[in-house]
Amino acid sequence: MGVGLKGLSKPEIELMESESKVPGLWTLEKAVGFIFRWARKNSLWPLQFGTACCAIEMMATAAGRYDIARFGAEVFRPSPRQADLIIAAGTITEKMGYALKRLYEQMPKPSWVIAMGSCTIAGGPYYYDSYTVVKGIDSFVPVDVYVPGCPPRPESLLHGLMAIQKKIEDEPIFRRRRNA
Amino acid sequence: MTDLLLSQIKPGGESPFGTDEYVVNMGPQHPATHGVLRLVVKLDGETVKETMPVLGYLHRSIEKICENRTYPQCITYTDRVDYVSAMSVNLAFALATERLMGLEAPPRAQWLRMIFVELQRLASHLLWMGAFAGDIGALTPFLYGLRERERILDLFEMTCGQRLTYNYIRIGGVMIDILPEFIPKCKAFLDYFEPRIVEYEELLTYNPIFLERTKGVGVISAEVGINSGVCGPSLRGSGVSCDVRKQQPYLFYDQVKFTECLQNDGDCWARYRVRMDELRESISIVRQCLERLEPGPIETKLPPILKAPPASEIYSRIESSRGEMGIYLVGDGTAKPYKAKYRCASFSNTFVLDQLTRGWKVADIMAVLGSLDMIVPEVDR
Amino acid sequence: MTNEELKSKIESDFKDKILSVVLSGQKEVLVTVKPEAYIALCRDLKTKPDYDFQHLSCLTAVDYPKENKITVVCHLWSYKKCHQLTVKLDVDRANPKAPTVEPIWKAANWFEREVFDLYGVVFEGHPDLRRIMMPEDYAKFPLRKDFTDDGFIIKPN
Amino acid sequence: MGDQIVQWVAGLLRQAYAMLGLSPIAGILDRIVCAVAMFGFVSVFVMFLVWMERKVSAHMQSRIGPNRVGPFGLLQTLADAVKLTTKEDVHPVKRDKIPYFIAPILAFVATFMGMVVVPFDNKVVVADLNIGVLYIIAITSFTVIAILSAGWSSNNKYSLLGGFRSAAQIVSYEVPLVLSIVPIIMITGKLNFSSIVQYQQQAGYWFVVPQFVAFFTFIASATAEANRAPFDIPEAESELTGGFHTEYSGVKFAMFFLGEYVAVVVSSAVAATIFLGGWLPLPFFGFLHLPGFIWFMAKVLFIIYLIMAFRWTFPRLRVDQLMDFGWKVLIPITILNILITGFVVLLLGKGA
Amino acid sequence: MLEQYGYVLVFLLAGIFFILGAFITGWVLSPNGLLGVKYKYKKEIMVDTYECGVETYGTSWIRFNVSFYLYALLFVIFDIETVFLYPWAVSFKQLGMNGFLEMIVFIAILLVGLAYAWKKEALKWE
Amino acid sequence: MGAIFTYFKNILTGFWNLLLGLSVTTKYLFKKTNTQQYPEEKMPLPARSRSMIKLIYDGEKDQFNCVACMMCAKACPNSCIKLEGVRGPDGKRRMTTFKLDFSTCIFCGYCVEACGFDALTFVSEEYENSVYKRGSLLQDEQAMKWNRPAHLAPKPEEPAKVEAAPAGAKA
Amino acid sequence: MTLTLFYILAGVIVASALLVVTVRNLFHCALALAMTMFGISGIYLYLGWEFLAAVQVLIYVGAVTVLIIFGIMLTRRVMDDTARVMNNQVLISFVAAAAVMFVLFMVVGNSSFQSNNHPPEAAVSAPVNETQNPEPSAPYVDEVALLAGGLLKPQNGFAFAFEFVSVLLLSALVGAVVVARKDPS
Repeated sequence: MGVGLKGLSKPEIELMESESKVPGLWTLEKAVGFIFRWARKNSLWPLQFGTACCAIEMMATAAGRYDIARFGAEVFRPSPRQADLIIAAGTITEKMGYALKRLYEQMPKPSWVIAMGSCTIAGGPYYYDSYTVVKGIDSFVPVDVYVPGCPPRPESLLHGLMAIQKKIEDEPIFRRRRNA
Repeated sequence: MTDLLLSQIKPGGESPFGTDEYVVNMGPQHPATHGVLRLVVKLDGETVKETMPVLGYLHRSIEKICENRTYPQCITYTDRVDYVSAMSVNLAFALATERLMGLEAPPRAQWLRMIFVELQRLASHLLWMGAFAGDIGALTPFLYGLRERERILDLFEMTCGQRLTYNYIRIGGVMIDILPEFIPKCKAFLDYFEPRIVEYEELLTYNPIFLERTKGVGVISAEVGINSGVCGPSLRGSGVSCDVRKQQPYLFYDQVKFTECLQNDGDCWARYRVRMDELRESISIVRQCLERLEPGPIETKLPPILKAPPASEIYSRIESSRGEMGIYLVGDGTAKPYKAKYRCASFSNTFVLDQLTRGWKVADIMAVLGSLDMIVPEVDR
Repeated sequence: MTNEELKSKIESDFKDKILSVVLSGQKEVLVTVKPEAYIALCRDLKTKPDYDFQHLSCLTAVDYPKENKITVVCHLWSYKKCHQLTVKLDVDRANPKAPTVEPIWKAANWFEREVFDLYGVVFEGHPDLRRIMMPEDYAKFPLRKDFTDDGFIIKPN
Repeated sequence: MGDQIVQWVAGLLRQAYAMLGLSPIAGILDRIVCAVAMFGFVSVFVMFLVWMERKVSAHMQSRIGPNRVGPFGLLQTLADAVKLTTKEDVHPVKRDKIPYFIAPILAFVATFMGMVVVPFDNKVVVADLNIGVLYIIAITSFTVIAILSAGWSSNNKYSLLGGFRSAAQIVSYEVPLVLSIVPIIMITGKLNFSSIVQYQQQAGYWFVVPQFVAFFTFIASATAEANRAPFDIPEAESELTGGFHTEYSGVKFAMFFLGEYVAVVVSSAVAATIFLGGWLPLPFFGFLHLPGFIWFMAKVLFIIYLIMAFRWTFPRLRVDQLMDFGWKVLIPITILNILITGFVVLLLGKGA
Repeated sequence: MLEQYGYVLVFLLAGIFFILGAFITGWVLSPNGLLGVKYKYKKEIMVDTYECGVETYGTSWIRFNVSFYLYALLFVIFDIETVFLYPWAVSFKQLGMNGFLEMIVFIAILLVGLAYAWKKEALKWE
Repeated sequence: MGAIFTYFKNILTGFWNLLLGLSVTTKYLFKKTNTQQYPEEKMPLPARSRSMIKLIYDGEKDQFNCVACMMCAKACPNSCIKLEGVRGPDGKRRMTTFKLDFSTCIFCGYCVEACGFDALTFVSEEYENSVYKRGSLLQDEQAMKWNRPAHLAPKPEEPAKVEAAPAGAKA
Repeated sequence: MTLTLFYILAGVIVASALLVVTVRNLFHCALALAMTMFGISGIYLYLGWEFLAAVQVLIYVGAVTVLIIFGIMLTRRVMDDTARVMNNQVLISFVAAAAVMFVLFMVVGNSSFQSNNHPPEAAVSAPVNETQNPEPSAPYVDEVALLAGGLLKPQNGFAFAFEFVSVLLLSALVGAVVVARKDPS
């Protein structure tokens, strides 16, 4: 399904290229951009943000068996000012959605969001009949990677993290030349 | 979103030498609130004058949803009421429904249920131990707890295919029989796990810093505890015998030998001790269950559509990992519960937080909150 | 004390305070109390050593729109005697008001706030009756049977 | 051996100055070269330490730790540093601009200046000040102002509480820190690091043997001075989300990080010099003929390991217990230690 | 003598210089800086105070706790004491028993103060 | 005197217990870790693992096993299965469209249990599911098509277990 | 060269001291005060009394500034910008300040400031290896030992004064405790 990391599905590659491959990046981008992307990729510090079941799996991902630290992402920062990544792990209710939005806005850019688990992707088990749960956090924050599962296995989360890393490689670092 | 609560708080008074009373907001995103509990704390210097928990950041309307689902479908939602101890809530709901409809699960299913609920208790207490230690600053026990917990989850996944939301204990039985290799693996795990408890104790129990942080902190007297609805290990730390497994035995708890772990101090350390002792008790219960497991059917035959008798109701309680888990079901003769109320231990345990922390320091809120073993979805549902 | 004994004892002790006491099909003792005697009965149940219901296990409500009532349900438990009792109080659905049991069992504080939040039952005398789950400016009572929120709730078709 | 290398480098520099015609300002150039070299050393060493901390904590917790970038993940900290540099710098609108800006500078510079007197080997030291011990204590007290500024200027409740707690903590632990060195000075009669090491060389024992109480009180108070767990209440994540640097992001946050680790390096270097004999080889291992620099770094790393092990093993003290520990345990013990040392030294002196 | 402190001065200046250099590099390279990518977001939320995801209430610059002040005062006093201890320690062997006794008296008087503060619970953090 | 004695005794016992704690962590510092280095070495999952739901495709008959009996859709607590079927020329119902919304699926396994025609199954290994677009989580029968390897086919001698166990568990 | 250094230091001190009295934000005042103290320690160094310089930094920057900042936070709401730099006692205080300044000038003018410094000109161009191996060319006074001897040797007559210092500190401590302690009543 979807993306294997070995190869994105064809239409998605094209879409990402059309969105992100800017024709006239500065030569600087070519010269040093890869260092910056490498650094961003390997130092994704997540915000300590977990609301429900998925948070437990997030912790399990940080623990010995799976060890998210191997990717340099074990530095769970309590303050969004120092974080790069929100792993939205768990149900987001409407009351919480505003807090999530605020936290996302307070993160310095560039920042990324992983929607972990069904609840954050679309409301999950609470899609029907629930009077509080947000039907997908993408109405509050832009989501980069969706990791389905209820809750997803730690491997799935790591796969999502690698998908973010993959995405970073296609993101521009420097401003475009004005007349390019 | 306007924050009505904060606008209601009056600015504090000034004392001639003192501090301005001021309001610190912890949560909804905060490392120590185990999720999305929000605490609004009125401080005088470092001393807590009032702790106001603000709930509802994880209110997922499970009770409303359950009114619109059939009884078996509700089981999937019970997984998510207390995801750290999902088996217990599965069991609570399944037992309540069985009692409502006058069903009984076959013995093998009962033994299996006991094995899994007690393993779940181990897993839950391990996570609690880690989170509690993490709350007072020791990060390594957390990772140790999770490491051992992984092996319990392996046992669960081997049997029912999920790590967290099992949907395993069903109305009238269990979902599927265990694999033949489960029993040796489970025994191997228990043998591996018992010496680990000693290590946790070396790391924490008599560590002078740990003692300083927990001894005498957040004392619940037995009277206050009962009156405020504290239950489970938190109340047993105050010396009140309140184990539903002993008081109102369900499954085959009256056929296994175990002691109810009690401590008399009622402080954070006593609650810690109770849970550490319960780890040992649960190991012994699982061992006994594995001994007495006999072949047989694992579920009773249910009608194709499960309907409750009209105008029936049941309040059924079990001892979950966190304490008394009550399910109140009202049946109206249809396949869906007319009313399903989850009475969760964390809800009443969190209520006592304000009383316990007044006059203590900010850091003690974390210690007390950690020692009460609070899980936010249980509070908010 | 078995549930049968408990039922007959309550029948004899609190004849003037209760509307009915039944043993349900699930062998639970259900007491329906007269609204004016609710507090007095609860206090007696807690303090009298024969009953000793120290522990308010659960307090919730059930909405019966057909009978135009909301029933406040208390589940009591005695740690010493190990028996259980259900106390029910019917309140008017249009103007739901009930006295608070918070002075008797502190645990009722949040339970009653929850019932207020989700059912709209006003507990008179409650020290801190605010919404607990929903945002403070929320106007509806979601657990009532006729609750709708067309903008938010999606129903499966 | 170390001093020969220094002489050789100095000679090279001299030649280079002569070639470039810069000999008249050779003195200033020397100093600049020293500063740049020390900055390079400190940056690389701190990067190594952060990596080491992550690896040590990982293995203590049955994990592996960073292993994707570079061999054994050695470049992990470099990636972090580059990322933090290329991260947007948020300026909270309600901040107090001047203190907000100078706080990270001060936090780093104060500890960086402490590196001036660290003796890496015999005669390999940037400036062997006569009052070396006192100098380090004095200069690192700037950290308090940095932390106070950071906490105060962020206009954030967590920052303020964290910053003020931190300041109170640092000032409280400075007293036992200073007092725990006094016995050593009583024995050696010198405030100069090189002399203290030379004394140990002549005496044939390290001061950790007779002064183990001072050693432990020093390590405890140095850990507290560096705001490391179990004394990390100012940053106490589970209480205050991040302490005084809650509002700092990007490169400014990196400076606090750097400053904290340099502080650890400085304290460990002082401990290694005073108590563990600095560049002296381990007893019975003298036949290895390793340069003193290696021995010194090995000892520094050992003490840093101790401090790391504390962090990943112990719970955190509450703020009042922390103060109690400082005032009611450490200070009485250190003063008692001074008195006992005085008696013993005088008795031995009389006897000899 | 002074030339030794030249190093200190150069280290001070170099430290400041390095940090400023890092700041400038960060500003040039980081997003929304000189060269970095422009991101669009709500500036007013971004620069607002962080308080666990809710709007902050009241000012954080408040009147503070007296115990902080007391500890600072105690610290000043003990700092002065240690400053006197250092010269004494340096020439401890020359001063001999006489100096030792004098210093014992000195310390003892201050310890009385510490004991007093201890007894009066002034060392209690609030 | 006693007070002073306990003062020092407390310090010493505390010191000892701190050392005890340090010994535990130091012991683990030198122990081998049990980390599964995920992308390179994948942990073998139990056969019952509920990772991803797949529609079994019968290669021999060139059709899905599903007969659109709707049992799965009815069993689903979250109504995330939508399917349609028609009665084919041979009189048997055949599934025409099958949509499963993985963005709301909770992997409870009721659909697989309810399936009496061996048409739905859990596939343990398929847990690498991250996507960049939410829409890709709404999968149709083509995306969920799964040719069951021969060794996973249900053994004919144990058909009784089909109702009790999820199909994936029979591996 | 060295005189330039002096003027730079003096400039820093005067400028930051002026900031202390003119800036309205009290926290900035405290920071400026720390700067002043740091400059003064530079002057001590310039004179070659390094122990004094270190003590200056240790006590005034590390301790007194912290005390002042805590004091600021204790006494008033700092960010209420109602505080005026001048008040109606400005005249009296000006007179008082002038008097103090006069006294200081008298004292300063009558003392002879001894420098404990080596000839710095030789050192500026000295090679590295020599600067790291200081062989004092001028008689260098070990001021620390000098100070200790002066204070503690009974023949110097300061021993009693030294003991009295501790009594002074004790009284300060007791005073602080009494003032800060919350009245039980």
